[in-house]
Formats: sequence, C-alpha cells, structure tokens
Amino acid sequence: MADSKSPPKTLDVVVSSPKSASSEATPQSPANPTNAQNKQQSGKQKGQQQPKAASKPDAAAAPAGEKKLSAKELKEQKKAEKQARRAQAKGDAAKDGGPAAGGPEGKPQPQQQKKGGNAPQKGGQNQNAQGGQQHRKGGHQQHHTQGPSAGASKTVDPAFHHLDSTKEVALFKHLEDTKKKREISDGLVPTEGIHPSVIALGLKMITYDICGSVARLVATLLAFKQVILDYTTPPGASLNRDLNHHLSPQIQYLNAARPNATAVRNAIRWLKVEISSSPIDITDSEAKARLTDRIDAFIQEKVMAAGRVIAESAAEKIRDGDVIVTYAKSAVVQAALLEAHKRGKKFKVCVIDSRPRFEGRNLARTLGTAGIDTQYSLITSLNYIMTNMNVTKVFLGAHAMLGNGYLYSRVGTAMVAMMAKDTEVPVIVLSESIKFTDRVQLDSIVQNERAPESELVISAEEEGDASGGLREWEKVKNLQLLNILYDVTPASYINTIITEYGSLPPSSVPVVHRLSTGT
Amino acid sequence: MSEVKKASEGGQPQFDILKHYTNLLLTDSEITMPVAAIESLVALVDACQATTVSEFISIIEGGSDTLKSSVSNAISLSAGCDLFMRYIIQTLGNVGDIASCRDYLRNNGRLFVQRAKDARRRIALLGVNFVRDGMTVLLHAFSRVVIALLLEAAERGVRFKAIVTESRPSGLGKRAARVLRDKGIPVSVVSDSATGYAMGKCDLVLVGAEGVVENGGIINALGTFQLAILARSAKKPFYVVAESHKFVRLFPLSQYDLPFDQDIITYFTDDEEAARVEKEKEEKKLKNIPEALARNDGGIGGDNLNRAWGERPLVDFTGPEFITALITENGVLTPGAVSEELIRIWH
Amino acid sequence: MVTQRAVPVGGPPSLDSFVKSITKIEASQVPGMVDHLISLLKRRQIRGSRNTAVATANLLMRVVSATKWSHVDAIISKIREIGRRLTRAQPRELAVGNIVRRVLGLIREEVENDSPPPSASLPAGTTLSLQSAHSTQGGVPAAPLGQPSTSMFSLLSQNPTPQKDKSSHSSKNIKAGIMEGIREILDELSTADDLIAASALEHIHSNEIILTMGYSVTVQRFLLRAAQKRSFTVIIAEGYPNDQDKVHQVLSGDPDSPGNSQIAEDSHLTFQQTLTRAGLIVILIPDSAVYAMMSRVNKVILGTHAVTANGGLVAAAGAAVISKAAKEHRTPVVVVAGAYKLSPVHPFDVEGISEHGDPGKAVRWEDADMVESCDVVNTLFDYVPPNMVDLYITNLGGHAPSYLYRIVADHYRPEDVSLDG
Amino acid sequence: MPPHDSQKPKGPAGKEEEDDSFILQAVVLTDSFERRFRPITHETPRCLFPVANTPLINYTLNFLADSGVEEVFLFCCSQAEKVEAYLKTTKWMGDGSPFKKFQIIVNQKLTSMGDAMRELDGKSLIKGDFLLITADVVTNMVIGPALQAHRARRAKNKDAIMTMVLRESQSTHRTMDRGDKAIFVLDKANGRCLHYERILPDRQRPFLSLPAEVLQAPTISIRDDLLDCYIDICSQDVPALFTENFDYQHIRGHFLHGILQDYELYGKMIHCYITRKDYIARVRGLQTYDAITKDIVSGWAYPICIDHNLFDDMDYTKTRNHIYRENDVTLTRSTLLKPNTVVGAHTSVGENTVLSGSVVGRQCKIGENVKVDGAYIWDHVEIGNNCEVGKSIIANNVVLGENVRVMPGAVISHGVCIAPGTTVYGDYSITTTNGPDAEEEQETDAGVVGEGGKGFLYEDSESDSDEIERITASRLPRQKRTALLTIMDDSDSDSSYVSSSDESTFSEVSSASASRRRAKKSKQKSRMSINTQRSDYSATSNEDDPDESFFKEAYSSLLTALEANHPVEVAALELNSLRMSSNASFDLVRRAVATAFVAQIGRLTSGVKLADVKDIVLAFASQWHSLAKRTVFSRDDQVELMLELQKASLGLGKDLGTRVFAYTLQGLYNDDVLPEEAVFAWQKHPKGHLNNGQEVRSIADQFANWLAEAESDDSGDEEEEEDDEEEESDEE
Repeated sequence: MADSKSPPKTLDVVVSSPKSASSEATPQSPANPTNAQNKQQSGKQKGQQQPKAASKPDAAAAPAGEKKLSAKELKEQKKAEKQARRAQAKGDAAKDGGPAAGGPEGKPQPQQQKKGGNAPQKGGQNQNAQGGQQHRKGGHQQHHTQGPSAGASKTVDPAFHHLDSTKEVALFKHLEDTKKKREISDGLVPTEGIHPSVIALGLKMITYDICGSVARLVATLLAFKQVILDYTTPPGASLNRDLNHHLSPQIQYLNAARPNATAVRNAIRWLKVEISSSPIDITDSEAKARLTDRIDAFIQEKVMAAGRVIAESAAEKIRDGDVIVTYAKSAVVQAALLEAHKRGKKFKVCVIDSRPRFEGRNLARTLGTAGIDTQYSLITSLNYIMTNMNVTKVFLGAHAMLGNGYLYSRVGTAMVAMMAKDTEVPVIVLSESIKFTDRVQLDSIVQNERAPESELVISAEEEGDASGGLREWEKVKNLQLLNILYDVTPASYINTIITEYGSLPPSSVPVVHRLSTGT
Repeated sequence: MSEVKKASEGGQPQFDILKHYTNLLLTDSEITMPVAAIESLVALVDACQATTVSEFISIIEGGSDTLKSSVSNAISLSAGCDLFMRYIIQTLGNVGDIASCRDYLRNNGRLFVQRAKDARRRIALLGVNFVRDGMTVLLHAFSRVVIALLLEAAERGVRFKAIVTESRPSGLGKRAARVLRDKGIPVSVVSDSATGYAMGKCDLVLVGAEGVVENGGIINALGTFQLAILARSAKKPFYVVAESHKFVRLFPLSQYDLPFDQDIITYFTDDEEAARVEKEKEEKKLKNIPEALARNDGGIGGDNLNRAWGERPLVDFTGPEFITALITENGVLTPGAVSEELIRIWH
Repeated sequence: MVTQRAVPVGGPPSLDSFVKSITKIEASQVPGMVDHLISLLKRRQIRGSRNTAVATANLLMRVVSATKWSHVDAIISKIREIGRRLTRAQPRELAVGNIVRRVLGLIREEVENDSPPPSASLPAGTTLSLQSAHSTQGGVPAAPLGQPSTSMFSLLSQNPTPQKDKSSHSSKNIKAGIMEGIREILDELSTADDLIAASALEHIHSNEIILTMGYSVTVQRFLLRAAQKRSFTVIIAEGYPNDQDKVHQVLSGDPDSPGNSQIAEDSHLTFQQTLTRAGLIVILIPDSAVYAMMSRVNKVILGTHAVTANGGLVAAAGAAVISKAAKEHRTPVVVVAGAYKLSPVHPFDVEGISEHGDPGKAVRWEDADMVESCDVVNTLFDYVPPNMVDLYITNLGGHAPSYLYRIVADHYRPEDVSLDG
Repeated sequence: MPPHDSQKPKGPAGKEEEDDSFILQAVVLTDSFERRFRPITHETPRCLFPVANTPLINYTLNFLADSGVEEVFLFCCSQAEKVEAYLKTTKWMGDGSPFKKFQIIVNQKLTSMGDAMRELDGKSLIKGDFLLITADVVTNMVIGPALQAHRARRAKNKDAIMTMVLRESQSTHRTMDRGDKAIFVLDKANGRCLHYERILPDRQRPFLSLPAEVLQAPTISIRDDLLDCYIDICSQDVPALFTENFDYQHIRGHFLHGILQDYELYGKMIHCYITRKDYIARVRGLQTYDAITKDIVSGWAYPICIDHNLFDDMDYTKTRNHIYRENDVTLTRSTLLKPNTVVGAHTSVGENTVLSGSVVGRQCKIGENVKVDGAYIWDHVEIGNNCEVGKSIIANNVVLGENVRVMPGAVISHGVCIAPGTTVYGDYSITTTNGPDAEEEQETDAGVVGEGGKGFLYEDSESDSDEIERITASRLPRQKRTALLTIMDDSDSDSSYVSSSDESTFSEVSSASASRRRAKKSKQKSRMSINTQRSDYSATSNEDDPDESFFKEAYSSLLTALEANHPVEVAALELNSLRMSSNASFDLVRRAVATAFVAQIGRLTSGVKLADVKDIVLAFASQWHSLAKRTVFSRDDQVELMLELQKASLGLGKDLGTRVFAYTLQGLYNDDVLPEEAVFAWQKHPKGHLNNGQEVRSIADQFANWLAEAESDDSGDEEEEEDDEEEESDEE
C-alpha cells in the first residue's frame, strides 16, 4: 500500500474475508504467475469449449471428410512420417540448430530453419519489466491481501530502462539481449501479420501469466488453432505450403516474447508436419477442420491423457509411510500426490521452495488444504530435511528432458536431486514425453533463460518493516543480480523418469524422444 | 594343566607367567587380554630378583615374548605388553633405581584391573551420548566396551534397537545379542551376508577393536572391514569404541600386511579338505581342549577358554578413512589424534 | 536487581547495552548479570559466535574481579558452574563454552606459574599458552602435551594427584594475571579477522570466481584484503530467509536502511568498505542457483558459526548443500574462522545442531491457510561434516581438516572439556 | 505509506537511551472481566492458565522485561491471592528481577478496565507514557518502534494520547478471536484511528456508517484484518479521561468509541501502530487458547519456543516434528509420540499409548493403550488404561478411570473424577464447584461422571461449549472450516452475550448529554455505508435514515418480546446489540421502549374496564421495569423517558391514555426506575405541556403532587450497586 502518489480521496480497503482469501487463489487473479495449475485449467476449459465453438461450422463436414479420405490420409501419414524422419536426421546433423530443426519443407525451409534454430538461443536477460512488476504484485497479493494497493505499486519500473553493460553478468552475456522483448511489451514491434490471439499470448508469457511449459504448450496450440481458423489460403498458393509460411512469423513473435519451451517447440514441429502433410485435394475449410481436430486431439493425447497416466502410475509408486520431497511446483507432481491421497495412501510431503518465485507455496497450500500431511521449507533447509526427515522418495517435475538424459528444470532442482543421491533416496522425475528433446547440455550456463533482476528486490510489503536493502541496487557500481530460471540435473542423480510410456532410465530419453516424435 | 608348562618355553622357571595369565582370563570373564598381560607382567616383576636394569628389562621382555608367542594373533596382547614395557622404561628414567620402581608397581599392581574397568566405564559414560532415543545401532561381534556403552544407554531409558551381525566364524554376535536381550533391548541377529541389506536400516555403527594401530585404523573381528565399507557408502557414522590400552604400535598397509598369518583363504580339493579336518582334530586333542568348548559357540565359558588357549577369532584391518571417530576414555578422538598419541609414547 | 537499564527502553537488549551495563555494576549485582546474560541467550537476543563470546568474556571478567576466593578451586568451580548454565541456555552457541574453557585454562595456568613446578614423577601437564593462540604462524606450541602421555599411561601411572593446596597464593596474586588474560582473549576476538585476512592473498588469485554464502564479517574482511591486490569476481548466495537482509544492506552499503540495528552489533563492520567499492564484481544469486553456478566457481569460501572438535562445521543453513555441490564439482571449500570458534565438543547430536528458526520468515504468519495446513520449517544451522571441507584458515594459519583436532586440543585443558560435574 | 512504514524507527532501538530520565512503566490487568473460561476459572485465574505448560502471565511479563519496562503495576481482583502467591515464586518478584519495581494492586471491587484506570488515576502512580496490557498476551514483539512513534507524535502534539498496537492478520486467522472482531478506519497518512466498530456477526446490519469527518482524510483505509490484543501505549491523560467519564468501562467499546465520537469535545487523537513481523496474540477464549498453543509448539512465536526454556525451571528438549520432552519423562518402548506434542517433567506414559498434537503437563500418569489427540492436559492428571481423549481441556488433578472416552470439545475442570467406562460428551463442561460466590455446593451428578465419579455439569456453559466448537474447528481443513465458521458465528453472538459485563455497562456509553450531542450531529451527518459481509467495500451512499430504521427494528423486536413474554435480559440483549450494531443513540432506544410499552399495554388493556387498567399496567411495569431501567442513567434520561411515554400514550386516546401513562409512571416509580425528583422535573418540563400533551397528564399530575406531599426519601445509589452485582458475576 506504499504509494505516495495515490490520488487524494481514494478509499482503499483492506479486508480479508474467507471469500476474498479464496478469490486470491482463483485463476482469475491475473497477477498470479506461480499457479501454473490454474492457468492450465483455464487452458483446459478453453481446450474443451474452443473445439465446439470452432468445429461447429463444419461439424458435419469433418467426420465425413475423415471417412472419405481415410485411405488417402494413410498415404499422407506415410509421407509425413518420411519427411519427419528426414527432418529429424537433418536436425541431428545440424548440431547447433538442433532444437528446432524441423519443418520438413523444401524451398523456404533452410532460412526458416535458421530462425527456428536461433530461437532457443534468444534468452531472457533482464526481461520486460511488467513481468517483474506483475509478478511481484502476484507474490505480494498472495501473502497479504491488499489487492488495490498492490495495483498502485505499478509506478516507476526499474527493469524498463535498459541496464548498462556493467549490470550484465559476464557468464551470461551469450544469452542474447532481449531488447525485442521490451519492444514487444512496449508495442514497438511491428505486429502486422501477427494474429491478435498470438500477440495476446505473447504478452501473457512475458508477464508470466502463462508459465510452466505445459500451460504454455496448450496456450500456444490454442492460439495457433485460432490462427488457422482465421486463415485463408491466398489464391495460387496451397494451404499445406503457405500456411507454414504464415505461421512462422507468429512463432518467431512468441519466441521473442520468451524462448519457446521444448514442449512448445516439439508441438510446433509436429504441427508443421501436420500442415504440410494435409492433403492437397480438399477444401480449405476441410483442411482447417482437420487441423483443428488434430490439434485438439494432440492436446488431449499428449497433455491431458499423458498427464493423467503419469499421475496415476506415480501414485502407484507411493506407499503408506512414505516421506516425499518435491521442489517448487509441477502440475503433474501435484496431480500425482493428490491422486495418491485420493487412493487413501498415508504419506507425508516436504515441499522445498525458493526465492524469488515461491511456486512451492501454492503446491503446499493445495496439498495441505487437501488434508495431506505437508511440510514447507526453503532450499536453505534442504540439508536438514534430507538428513533428518527419513525421506523415502523425491518427485521432480521437468521443463525438458535433454538428449543426454539430463534434466532441465526449475533452478534449484539439481541441488535437491544431488542431496537425494547423497542420501541414497530415489529420485523420480515426472515428465510428459512431449518435453523430451534431442538437445544436449552439460551445465546450466551454456543454455538458460534469465528473468528480470527486479524480482530479486524484496519490496517493503513482502518483508514487513525490515529489508528493502536492494532498492537502489542499480546505483551500486559493480553489483550484479542474477536471476536465472533453470538448471541442469546430471542423469547420474536420476533414478527413473515416469512418462506416459511408463518408467524409464535417463539413458532411454533419446529412444523415447524418437518414438514419440519419429512416428 | 601340566601340558601348559610344556607348551610354554622360556619365561622364568620359578614363575610361570603363562599360567598366571591363563588363570586371570579364566577367572575373570570381564578382563581383556592386554590387561591380563600387564597384570601377569607385574606379577613377573614382582617375582623376579633382578638387580641390574638390563637384567630387569630382559626378564620382562622374556615374559612378554612368552605371552605373545602363546597365542595365534597377539595384537591386543602385545599392545598390553609393549605399553608396559614402555612404561617401565620411562619410570626407570624418572625414578632411577629398580627397587623403588618395583615397589611402586607392587603397591599399584592390584589396581590395574580395576583401572581397566574404570576406563571402560568412562567410555560408556562418554559414548552414551551417541545413542539417542529411537535409534537403531548396528553391532559386530562381541566387544565388552561396546556392550557396556549400550547397557549404560538402556540404563538411562534411551529407547534404541540393535542389529547384530552373526560374525561368523566366531559367532560372537549371538552372544552380544543374548547379553543385550537380557536387559530388554530388542535385538535382531542377521547373518553376515545380510549386512549390506541391514545397513540402510541403522543410524549408527559401533564396533570394538582388538587393537588400534598407528594410522588410526583398527584391527578387529573378521567382517569389520566390510561393515566399514558398507557404512561409508551408506553415509552412516562408523564409530570405534576402544580403551586406550588397546593402542598398538603397528602400521599395517593392507589386510595382508598383518604381523601374523590367518588361514582364512585356504584352497583345497576334497581329500585334502578331509585330511585338514583330521589334522585339526589332532591339534585340538594335543592341546586337549574339550570338544564342547572348542566349538566357538559363543558360549561365555567357551570364549574365555578359547582366549585362554590363544584361539583368537580371525581379524581383519580397517583403515582410518572409514572411521568417523574413536571413542576412548580420553574423549572422542579422530584417527589423526590416535596416531599422535602413539607417536608420542614412542618418541 | 539489575543495574541501570540493562535493557534499553523499548528493547530489545543488545550486546552493547549488556556490555555497557556490566561495566557499571557493583559486585553484589554480578549474579543478576549472569541471569541476565542467560536469558539474553535463551531469547536469542545476543547471537552469533563473536557477540556471545564477547559477552561471555566480559561477564567472566566481571565475575573474576568481583569474587573473593580463598582457595583457587572455589573460583574454578564457580566459573565451571556459570559456564554450565550459559552453555545450557543456548547449546548451539559453542563460542560461549569455548571462552569459559579458555578462562578456566587461564586460571589453571596462573596457578601453575605461581606454584613450584610439578614433581617429575607426574608427566608434566601442558601449559596452554595464549601466545600459541596469537602466533599467526605454525599453530602448535612446542610445549610437550600432557594429555596424550597421561592418557596412554592412565592405566598404569596413578591418576594425577589432586591439586596441591593452593591456598598459599591468595586471589590477589593471580587475579591480576587472570584479568589480563581475559583482556587478551577479548582483543584476540577483535583481531582474529585481520589475522585471518592476512593470508587472503595466498588463496585468492586474479580473475578467480569465488562463491560465498550469506553474510560473515570474517569472509568480508578476507575478500577485501585480497581485493587490495587482485581483482576477481564474488558470487554471493543470499541465504534467504535468515541472512538476506544483512547481505542486501551490506552490499548496497546504506547503513541507515532499516534493520541495520542488528548489523550495528558487529560494531567493527564498516559500510564504507563494501566489496563492490573495493572494485570487485559481485554477483548476487538466490540460493537455488548455487549448483547452476558452481561449474564456473574456482573456490568456495565459507564463514562458520562454530567448528566442532572433529572439524565439522556448525554453519548457517545452506552451507551443507553448497559444500556438497562444491564437492560434486571438485571445487575446493575453504572455511575461515577465528580460533575462538574451535570447540572441543564433539557433535553428538547432529540433528540437534540445526536449530529451528522463525517459520514466519519462510511464510508470512498472516497466511492463515499455510499456518493452518502446513508445518513450516526454517532451520538456522547446518552441520557440515569435516570431509566436506578442504582447508581451514584460522588466526593461527591454515590447517588440514585432519589436523584440526590438535589446534583444538591446544586451546583447552582436557579437564575442562566437559563442564559438567 | 502504511502507518508502520511512516513510523519506522530511525536506527537501532537505542534512541531512548539518551534521555535516561524516561522510565517505562507498564500497567497489567490480570483480569479480563469476562467469563469465557468458566468453570475452570473458578479455581485458576486465567492469567495462570498453562500455555504450553507455562503459566500465561509469564509470557506477558517476559515481553515487558524485553521492552525495558522498569516499573510494573499489576491489577488483580478475582483470585488475587493466587496470582500473588504464584508470582512470589517466580523471578519476576525475586531478586535478579528485571523490573526495578513490581507492585501488585489488589482490589476485589474492580469490575472493568475502566475501574482499574480510574483507580490508577487516583493513585497517581503514572509518571509518563505507559504500557497498558492484559496478562494474557503472548508476543515476541519489540515495542521500541511503536513507543518511539508514539512519543514522537506526543512531542509534536499533546493530544495524541494513545497508540494501539495491532498485528496485521487475516480475519480468518486462527488467532483472531471470533468473538471480538472489529473494523478500524484509519487515516492512512498517519495511522490515526478515525472510527472503530465491533463486528457482531449476524444480529448486525451489513453496514458500516462513517461520520462525515472521517472522509476528510485524503486517504483512509478500512480494515477488518487487524488483530487487536489490547496492547496500548497510553499517556497520563488516558486514566484521567476515564475518571472524567465515570461510565467508561471498556477500553475499546467505551473509551475509544467515546473519544473518537466526541472529538470536538476532547480533541484527543488515538493512533494505531500496525506491525507485520512480530508475533502478537492474546488468549481470549478456548479457540485462541488452542490456536496460540499450536503457534508456540510449531515455532511461530520464535524465539518464544518451548525448547528455549525461557522461564524458570523449564528443561525441554526438542526432537524432529515439534516433539518436546522435559527431563525425566518415562516412556515405554511402545509409547508413540506423534508430531506437535509436549510432555512435561515426571510424567509417565504407558505401553502402546499414542499422544498426538497434545500438551501434557507435569507429574501426569497416563496408562496403557491410551489415545490422546489434540488434548490439553494440565498437571497431576491421571488417565486410566484404554482411555480415548479428544480435543479437550483437562485441568489439574483430574482423574479419568479406565476406558473413559472424552469427546472433542469437553472441558473437565480441576479435581473432577470420571468413573471407569464413562463417556464425556463434547458439549459437557464438568466441574466440582460453582466458584467461591456459589451459594451452596452442588453434589456430584453420577449421570455425568458415572458411579463413583466426582463432579457435575457446569450450568451456563453454553458459551463455553460453543467456544470449544471453535477449538475443534481450527484443526479442520479449510473448506470444512469455513462451513464451521457459520456455526461459530451464531455462537459468537452468545459470546457477546457472555461478556455481558459489556451489555449492562455498555449502555452507559453515552450519557444523556453525549447522546444529545449525537442527536444534534446526526442531523448533518452524511452517510457512507459499507457492506461488511462481502469483501468488496463499495463506497455507495444510502439515503434512508438509519435512526428511523433502527427505531422500527427495535420497536418491533421489543413488541414481539413483550408479547411472547421473553425473559427481560434476552429482550435487553436483543435491544442492546441492535443498538450497538447500528450505533443508535439512547434517545431512540428510550423512544422505542416507551412506544413498545404503551403499545403492549394498549393491547392488554383493550376491552377491559378502565377500573382494571391500573392493576394490569402496574403488573406489566413490575415485570418489565428493568428493561426501562437499562435505558436511563441520568435525571435527564428519566425525564426523556417519561416524555416519550406521555407522547406514546396519546395514541390510546384521552381516557385510556391518561390512565396508562399515569400508572406506568407509578409502576416505574415503585420499581425505582424513576425517583420522584425525576417526576417533579417532568412536571416542570415544558415539553410535557406542549400542545395535546395536556390531554394525558391529568392523573399523572395528581400522582406527582401526591409524591410531593408524601415526604419519603428512598432510592439512593442503588444504580451503582445493582450494576456492581451484575458485574460481580461476570468477573473471572
């Protein structure tokens, strides 16, 4: 509520009735980047409604088309497969461009690939401020309820003005400067040709309103579905070629907003194959209907279904009397724990969490209120938990599973896994296969993403009377803040990875990756 | 026991040190070999009429040699003897003449055993802090001082459980279990092959020691070594409990660098095996040990008799790198501290 | 009754107010002061090894000067008694016990210097010399150590005869000596950091990347000293939720930012002299990023709360994980600590070492649901086993973990290791 | 800036040290003048309740010691001897005490904080700003910043007489006393308190009406999330003001309310200091007792932790999961201590017994196969084998035979014996005494404690049992909890009934003079009503005059009460809470009463011969007079009342009206509601003669004259006495 500039005669009300408290948690509160779960739900909802709305027009056509073309379809499939495999090969070959080496098209391909290839390198060094702002507001709203007042704190925006070079951590200079990001949020980027839903999504990502790779995946696909629906093949062009051209600027836009998550990249690659393999001899509307249906199916299968399967098989692994450690917050881990609880398993969960995101708080709150014996502590207490709590299992979520079996996940995960290994506690990673990639990485520095430093500044609100020590950090010469999002956990710390294909050792990640993308 | 005399060559005709030593062990099951040895040596000093220092010394040396040679592995025994030797020399250094030295020993002689037991008590009081409520302790073989420590803990109402390895071939684990169970402590005896399995379930490993060597490692009942390795890999604290009179001047570089041979690894074909069994019977006869006692059934009497007859349980060597700390009556020492102590008395 | 205002109006009592008031009181009030310090320790109002050590030393000085004794055993047992109560008040502040033992050592030393040399038949007892504590080079004093030889022969030689009657030397003679000794301890406390810093250049080289954690005056001094000659980078893990305030404030170096009241207690810390102003690049990271950065770090330098007899550390929570991460990356871990932090106590109860702090720092207490549905744990200390440390640097020089036991032994009389009974 | 920011201390809390002249004094009340903890408080005063096995008062004194308080004045009334006896054994009074001066002021006649303050003023012990606190507060706060803020303000402006220390919280927080929540309206700029209003769940209009002046502040914040533990930093003026207004009893309900209301009159200001980092909580009822114990056990009050052994003779050690054991506790191998459990010294626990989330005192004997979950077991308690004890309080020296089941919510007071196999139900609270002031001892009720047991059900225990509904509540996961909240809420209304010390005295809040001031004010009052039930406080303004609506509401509810022949106090309570919730003036109340009376009489007398009217009216009056009495406190009020009656009687037409009015007067006179002076005053009063007032006064005039002749003087200061009696019963 600290705001000297607030206009006179404002009436600001601080009330926390159970209702208001609960309203905090609901997805509506835009400033709540941490609860990916909710975002995902809202995503789901969309996922359910959209298709109806969308496929209404040609609801009749689609199925008919399916039947009629099924034979053709098969052939198309085959072709697609071949192309995909070729693309794969190319991708592997092109070591650098590995990540997004996809899009099995002829002419425009190379240059497009470039873009795709560069994409991942674009890292977030001092991201758009609003993100930070929003985010702080979010956190701040969580722990003490001052809705309006928090809004007021949207005044000067430290991260907006460009940091001088002395503020850039040398080790991460290689993560590309993200001027683009700021421009986007400032609306300086030319947006002609970019679909509104994509722009909206881009902004949401910048502000971490949509965060967590699965949530981002779903949101992206839904956005693209919109793009496809609004797309009309220009005369003289064919959908299966032109649509991809049409999509690529959208993709770049998103990528500039935040480097596309592995899952997203995989999905995009799949989509491109789908598009290019759509039969030539059907009408636009049919083709579009087909694509949108595929997208919905994809979401259902790769995300919803997969998540459910993983949650269930993970719940299987939980025994009565288990003490389970988890870090930060992963939607699928939460699902698994709740599932196990639903099955009447008696176990204890220790949630480890860390600054500045405190994603774990939501998890802990959810589990605790669901009646699970929950313990919450920060990463500084990790050693105590691992050595004294008789921990029996460690459950971790993933942002991506790398080709060398390493785990790319929320920064801090590696430490938890390390301590688990040290105390001989099995480490179990829950990850949908859509998060698998053939990218390889040995440490957390060659490839990462930076969040706004401003997040690390503790506002007076957060800490009561104390602190605020970093308020002027930018004025302090030689002082740098580093706020990276991910770290890399060596395969040797990981016992097993539970995917919708079942449990597998880290070594089998590339195998599964090929299975899931290759076919 | 006339054979005994025969068995022992050397020593003083008028005083049979070995006999004295044997009786000590037989009569008091609580006494340890080094103490018994010292005790006997004192008796020897008492008896001897040596006039010159050199004579005096040589007599004692003779005595301790007799003792050492009488048993198959003389680790702890020689620890006692050497210590005594060292002490005599230093005392002589301080108090010039033999007479006063002998008087002093005579006066204090009877106290030694008592002091040894005090030391054990002190260790118990010190080490009891390691055993906390709800813990599970993993033991190996049978060590009086470890037992004393645990009983002290039980005394204080600490609610702990114990896992004891059978520790074949001596099978002394059973004996430890019996003693603890008597005091109402829940004990599980596991076969030595189950050690790795059991390790995960314990919070703490406690072992005694035949001897503590110069680099801070220990020589102890066969199986200690593997226990230590398992403990380290499971990140469990591995504590050695030993009185300081078990410190012995010895620096083994490996298992196979011990000053005596143990036929642990013996290759045989069928008939050779048969022959060996025969031969063993013979030897036993020769030493005329009653069959019942000869079997290392962990029976108290049996054990003592075996000790008396120098039938030592087989041992192995555990390096300092495995040892978290040694609990002695002078405090909890790191291996480094142990070697310092040894260095100091010899230099 | 306690003297004039041991507690400042509005509280909370601080080290300063304690030291101030203790100098003012008359003898009659000494017991009151002991109780006062005990409750300060219990309420965690004096915390941190240096502060507790200073408080203890001051208190004991007052006690010694205030008490009249005919027989030296009287004062010894009195101080042991006080020591027992102080250490029980806050078992994790090992420094308190250390100082008490040091003082006991002092007294014994005075007595021995005062009395004819012990008869030869008894192995000569060590003279614990403060010089050893001061000499910056080569830790061990040449003096033969009584402890080991007695220990080995304990079986044979008769236990050291009870102290010969010392009523001969009245308190007068030795009191002065003891007071002097305590004063020396006090300025050892204040000089330790500089002595440690002296060796900084031997360990830090140009363009190295040093990782440290939380906030420690000793480390700060150490780095600053190195910064005079070399330029390097320091990565600081902020030690949330217990240390970040200090870390942030010290970094941004504004003394008048709130909450500096606590820091002010470390009176000799200057805000003018921050790492950044010394020209070092300082990268502040959340604790979660330690592992990610470790692959680029050349050395980890940690301060510690206390060092146990076996070389283990009682350090700020987080230290254990950091040193583990360092081990995983084969990065050397250097621990800087004043000798007064070396304790003869063995960590029997490792779990007990990690005191639980205020959960309200991890989750705001207003958060009704969390408070209701979760058990929030915020530990203050980690126990770091000796095998995690590669080098200790004290004001006596650098030591290998395996040798630390000796440095410890040098500082304390065996008979004082246990204050009980 | 939020208040606490603007008042941030400049540097270390050493500022004060310069002026050594200033000595911080503290006034501590051991009595809460409530009866929440009946029946236990019959035997142990609340301030000696063990919280985590330490008598409550220690926490408060510990806080004072930390705050550098040098002089403590401790007000005791009920069971003062016990408090004193205990304190003598502690370090607080022994030498080595942190306090320079520790004075216990015993006065059995104290009936409220107001009285205490008046006495304090009388004794003139206070030298400067002092700390006012009750002996049931648990806090780790550092008072320094608040104190400095207060004194700084004082230095600038003498009229800033008091600072209330509040903890930001959540209205759903377990330490929030559901019985006593309030809305604070603050001037955001300087944290000055502009308006205060207690929230009485249900029974209230969902409106908060703010006087116009409040809105003159540039930014105000309206907060219901402030935890008020009644820790106040006061200047000398505060006691003085209490003396000035003899009728102030309650420090918030009356004093604060009054000072804010009569700003023009006194021109005094009261500020709030809102802290966000300290732990502050106060044991009000069983719900808070439960919550605070939990907080301490799970470390929220750090450094006030059990294993820090803060207080004399404590010796606890802690093991993981918040399990605390004091020295010399005997457990068997099969005994199981589950998380959040405290076991005191010399307690023994039998085989296969499970303790979870419970606090067990010292020297207890707990048998075999016993299940104790979430119970608070005090000292020297014996629990037989195979017992099952739910969330309940079991006071000292209680004995539970074998196979006893204690359901969640039960309260078992000192020395009760429960015979083997008995079940104690959740709504029971069992005691062995009705307290010192109980007329004759009640004998054991075997139906409750079983054959061979000892003890009986405590009567007015509905409140307590409700309280316990709450202590059981706070454990449940959220969804259920909110559901339970509703239950609690209607129980709250009772709790406001329970602390009826307020009721009877609260009505005195605005003496007629004050009320008239208000009446004047209420005319030019612009209203802003805010809906307290929904969290969004929309700042809409509604036109309908609340006075009017109040009058209607009150009138109708009274009428129904009169018809249905409710007990008088119920009707009174109804009326009163109605008044408080809507801040209605007493003129309105009187008007309502008068009109209701007359209306009812009208009904009763309709169709009867005028001859009989007299009896009916007198009967009616004698039944309901006390209701009328609760509305009059001064001569003026009495006159007001008569005028109202007169006015109302007009409605009944000349003949009937005249009689009704006169006889009512007579009746009320008989019942000492109206002393004759009042009647005379009425006679002279102009209003009474106005217009048609004449019609109904004829007989009444005769009555008055008759009085004038008859020279009888009774009716003295019963008022006070009677009040005292009422409150006596409310003390603890």
